Amino acid sequence: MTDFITNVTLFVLAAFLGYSVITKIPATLHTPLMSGANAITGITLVGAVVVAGSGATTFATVLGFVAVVMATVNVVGGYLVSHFMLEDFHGGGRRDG
Amino acid sequence: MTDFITNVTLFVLAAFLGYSVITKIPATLHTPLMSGANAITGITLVGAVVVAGSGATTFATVLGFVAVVMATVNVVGGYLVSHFMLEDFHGGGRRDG
Amino acid sequence: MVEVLSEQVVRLAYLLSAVLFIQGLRDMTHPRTAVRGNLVSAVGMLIAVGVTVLWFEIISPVVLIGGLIVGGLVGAWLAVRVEMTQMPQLVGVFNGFGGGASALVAGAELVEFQAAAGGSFPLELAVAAAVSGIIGAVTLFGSMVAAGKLHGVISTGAVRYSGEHAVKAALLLVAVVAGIYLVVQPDLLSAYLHAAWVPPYWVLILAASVLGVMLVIPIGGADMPVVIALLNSYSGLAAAGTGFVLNNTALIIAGTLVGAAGMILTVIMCDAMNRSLTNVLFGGFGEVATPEEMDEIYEGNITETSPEELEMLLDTAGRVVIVPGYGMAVAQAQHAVAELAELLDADGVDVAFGIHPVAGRMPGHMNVLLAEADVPYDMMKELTEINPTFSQTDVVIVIGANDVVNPLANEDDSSPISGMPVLNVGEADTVIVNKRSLSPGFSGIPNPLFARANTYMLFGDGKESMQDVVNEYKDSR
Amino acid sequence: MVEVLSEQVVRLAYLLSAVLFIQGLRDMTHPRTAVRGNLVSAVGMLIAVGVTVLWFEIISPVVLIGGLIVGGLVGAWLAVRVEMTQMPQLVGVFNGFGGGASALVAGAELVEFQAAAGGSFPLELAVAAAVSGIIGAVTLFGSMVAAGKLHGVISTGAVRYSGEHAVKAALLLVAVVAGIYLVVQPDLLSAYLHAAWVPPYWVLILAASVLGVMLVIPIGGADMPVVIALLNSYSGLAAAGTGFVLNNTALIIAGTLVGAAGMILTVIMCDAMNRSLTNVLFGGFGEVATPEEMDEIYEGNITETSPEELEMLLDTAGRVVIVPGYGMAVAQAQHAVAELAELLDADGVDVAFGIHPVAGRMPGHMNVLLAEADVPYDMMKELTEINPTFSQTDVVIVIGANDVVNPLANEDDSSPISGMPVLNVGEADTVIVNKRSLSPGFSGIPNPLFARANTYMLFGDGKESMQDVVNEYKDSR
Ligand SMILES: NC(=O)c1ccc[n+]([C@@H]2O[C@H](COP(=O)([O-])OP(=O)(O)OC[C@H]3O[C@@H](n4cnc5c(N)ncnc54)[C@H](OP(=O)(O)O)[C@@H]3O)[C@@H](O)[C@H]2O)c1
Ligand SMILES: NC(=O)c1ccc[n+]([C@@H]2O[C@H](COP(=O)([O-])OP(=O)(O)OC[C@H]3O[C@@H](n4cnc5c(N)ncnc54)[C@H](OP(=O)(O)O)[C@@H]3O)[C@@H](O)[C@H]2O)c1
Repeated sequence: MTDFITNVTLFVLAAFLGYSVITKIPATLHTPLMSGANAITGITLVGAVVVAGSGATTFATVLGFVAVVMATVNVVGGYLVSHFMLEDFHGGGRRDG
Repeated sequence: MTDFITNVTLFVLAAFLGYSVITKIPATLHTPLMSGANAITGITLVGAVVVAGSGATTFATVLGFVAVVMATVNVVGGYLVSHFMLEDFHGGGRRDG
Repeated sequence: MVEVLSEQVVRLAYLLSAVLFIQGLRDMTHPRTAVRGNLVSAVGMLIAVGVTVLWFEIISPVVLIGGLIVGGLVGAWLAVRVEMTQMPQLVGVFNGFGGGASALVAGAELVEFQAAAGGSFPLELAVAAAVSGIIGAVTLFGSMVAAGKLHGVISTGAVRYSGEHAVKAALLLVAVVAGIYLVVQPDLLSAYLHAAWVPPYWVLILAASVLGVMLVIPIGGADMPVVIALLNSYSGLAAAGTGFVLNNTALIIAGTLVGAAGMILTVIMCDAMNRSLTNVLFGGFGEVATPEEMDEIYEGNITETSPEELEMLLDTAGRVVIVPGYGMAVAQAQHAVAELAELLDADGVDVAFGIHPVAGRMPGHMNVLLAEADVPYDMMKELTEINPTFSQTDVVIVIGANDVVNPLANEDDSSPISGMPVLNVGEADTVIVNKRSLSPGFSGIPNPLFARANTYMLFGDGKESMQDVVNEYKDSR
Repeated sequence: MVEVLSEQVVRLAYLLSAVLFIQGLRDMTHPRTAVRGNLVSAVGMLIAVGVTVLWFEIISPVVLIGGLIVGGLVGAWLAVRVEMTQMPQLVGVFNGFGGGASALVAGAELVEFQAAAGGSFPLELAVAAAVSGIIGAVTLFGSMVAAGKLHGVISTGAVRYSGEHAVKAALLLVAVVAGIYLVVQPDLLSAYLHAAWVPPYWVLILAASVLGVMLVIPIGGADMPVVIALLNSYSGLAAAGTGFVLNNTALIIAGTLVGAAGMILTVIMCDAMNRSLTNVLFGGFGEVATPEEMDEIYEGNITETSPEELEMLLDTAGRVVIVPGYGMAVAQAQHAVAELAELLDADGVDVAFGIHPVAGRMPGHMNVLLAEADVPYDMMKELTEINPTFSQTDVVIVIGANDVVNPLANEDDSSPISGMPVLNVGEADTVIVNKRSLSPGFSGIPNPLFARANTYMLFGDGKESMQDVVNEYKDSR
């Protein structure tokens, strides 16, 4: 779909962007940020889906299946954990109500 | 070299990145920032060079020549003006010396 | 293979230059690194242009080199000759050139495409060229008008006429229709019109150029900085659009960065004036206060003072704040002001500059001028920092500032500057206001500060008055 | 045409999901928008995965759906069951899975490439797969060890042995050589080895997996949060590497964003502890103070107090600051502490929490716990904000904190925490320290604060002690 240099270009821009955005996040939110960022890593699920679904060889399919399970645990668990943590923060304001 | 969707992707990332970076610049430096950013617009010189140099038709060559002149004025003038302004800022610290 | 390699090298070089642009902008976050940032960015430009010149097949080097030399000389000459106060219009001119170049490159690419490949344009090429053409032409002509207004060669007033918006809408419509024509390339006429694919582009350029003029002409001269920031954003977008035309990542990334930068500056300026962008671009601003209103406020309440009296005040002052405004730029009084501040500081007086975000006519305008006059960076305080200190200040010297110290902003909801945060200089023991008359500032409204009991007016040109004070001060030592 | 269209749609969807990830992270800059940010990011993930499932040719849907269901259930079950204090290790486990999945996907892609196209791998594919494989495997096994240490199932001590660095270097060498073999594909053996192109990859994975274990085993349990943040960055990079393998922009952008995020968090943590990353990863930290040293400082200088006495102090206090630390997390005392703060606040006492950036075992650890116990966000003050106020504070209650209130950081250059900014609680009128004993905190050094004249020790488990104080306080009202 895209070629190597394009990929490098995207990599570089994303790295700068990640740096700018993350440095603005206050220390208070670093733990939820960590688990939220961790959930995003699960994007590798997209690759796992392609590999598991296409089933070119049995070996690749098995690898794909394991990869899908692992990545899905990461995605689902990561987002849920962050959500629970952040809900608490939200609740931190309850008292005014 | 690259295709449309890749270009859109680069556009989107650059827009986010521009936003993050620029919002960190203090008001004090907004005038030099404006002229510095303005100099960067001169990047269109790259396109002008290709067009002027390739000289496919006389019309295109003329257009290219005018474009090169305009873009070069922008680049050279823009960077020089920013430099003079910023040198003054630098000089603002002269007094300690 | 060599072909591919060279393309790879060019693209890596473009990536490198994009990184240098980004790093250059990041370095602009502090005055200490800003000079370096500008150089870094310039190196990025050099690499991008250099690599392009070296790797692309250049058939007509004379044209190219000629263009570079002419452009470089003109640019350098303008940059060297310009005075600090003329900076806004110069940036405007440069900016217009950038936008114009983008529009021309997009057009030339269409011409070339037709000459080389013939046939109809690919969808993306046509769309990108149309967008880049419209934005670029608006930028070029809009910037020229804006620069003309700032330079005083075009009426600086807000030129309003009935049907104004209809004219602008019609021009935009023509440009857009020409663009659609370019994109859609109606099949039924294709055989006949192939040779004519390009003309719609020039129709588009023509309409957009007139539109650029018409958009900026009605806007008051004092709003030009906002217009220039916005046009700066536009020229970035035009460059990005041309990048889409040429499939060139350097243009896309760099252009978009600038597009975002200009947009943010525009919004910041509007916010600091507490006005919407729509109001700046299309609203009617700038009605002048009636003489009766002014009389009512000022009559009998104005106390004048002289450089000698001001000097005596300063002799006993422990803390002095200087508030500069547009008038300091007009009078070129920054050197005299800086000298005064230095003298006071040397005598142990606590001196600071109170700088409003929209004092002057560009964001950071006062900072640039004061920096030019060697005022140390840490003496310049921002609004939020200086405001709480006025109550402990003995003397405030307001030089050529008006709207940014107007208490009506807080008191009168109907005033055009209502809601704009202002410097509360009135809280100091004594306020000295230096301007040439009681005439209003940019917003055209009277300023009740001048009529307050603790305010003394020092009428006269900013530079002369400050020089007089400095001389008095030196004499009395 | 349909083929192309579908690819375009998928890629636009990936772009959309990248935008949602970015926006999600941007929303994390404030607690008010953070919940939304997490949802936005999750929607981005849903779109990316959904579009992939729908558009790609899925030959074995059962495998795929089975994998999604199993993974989803396990992930949800773990997330729901986990306690707040076990959060660090859970994040570690999830993170390891992500890294492992990336390594597997890269491997599977190599297998598929070989099955489909045969022949040697393109350069970029091989390089990307090797990078992704090494990083991914290190992440998986490193994270498991880190999580095990945090959970206490693996020795939490710093396991050091001679030749430790040589072992790690050797493993890395094996992995890198296998990677180079994969990339270079020595031509002389090509005919014979084509069928064996994949094995080098699994050699690489094996070596990297053992390396992951060996890298983390020697690091002390208390440094695990830094390790987990670093591994978080690694798993992002592994995903980006897999994106290079698959030419997938979603993976590249999202992975890189996380790579940057993890790296920044790592650096922030190290800075707050005033240690270098190298020192954390390879240095020897965690020597325990000798009993003699401790005796010398504490002997005869420790004053004990009781919940009743503390309650009486609070009765007359005008301003109280509570400083929580890792012990509050261990004791799960946050609810009792929050109740105490609420009672005091209701009685008009000025209460605030002083939160050190590395209090606890994760950045923001205390904030998460206190937020869980409904402490209002604006009661939690950062170090720079709270430090100047201690001198006007009547009572400071230190609960389960030790290193973050240790004055040695400022006084003793040779101490392992030297240079770390600490909360200067000693400036308050009275300091109450609640912990179970005089044993040291994470850094293993004694704390002279405990021996000061205005410090009183309230020995006991954090939760019980705070509950006692709350009960006393309620009774006496
Ligand atoms: N900074 C920006 O980015 C920006 C952009 C657009 C608009 N604006 C607007 O510009 C205004 C800036 O406020 P401001 O207080 O700096 O300026 P101002 O309100 O425009 O007032 C400037 C004052 O300077 C005096 N003056 C002019 N020439 C002088 C000379 N030679 N010596 C001494 N005084 C002289 C004028 O009074 P006399 O004629 O009586 O001397 C005038 O009242 C705001 O309303 C702001 O919204 C700013
Ligand atoms: N936050 C991070 O990101 C991070 C990451 C890595 C390392 N660290 C390090 O962790 C340390 C954090 O400092 P800190 O002051 O929060 O913690 P600390 O220095 O580790 O001290 C915690 C104290 O809590 C007490 N405690 C344990 N269980 C308790 C219970 N049930 N009830 C009451 N007290 C209990 C312990 O004393 P007793 O055993 O006597 O009760 C111990 O002295 C720093 O050295 C920092 O560098 C932090």
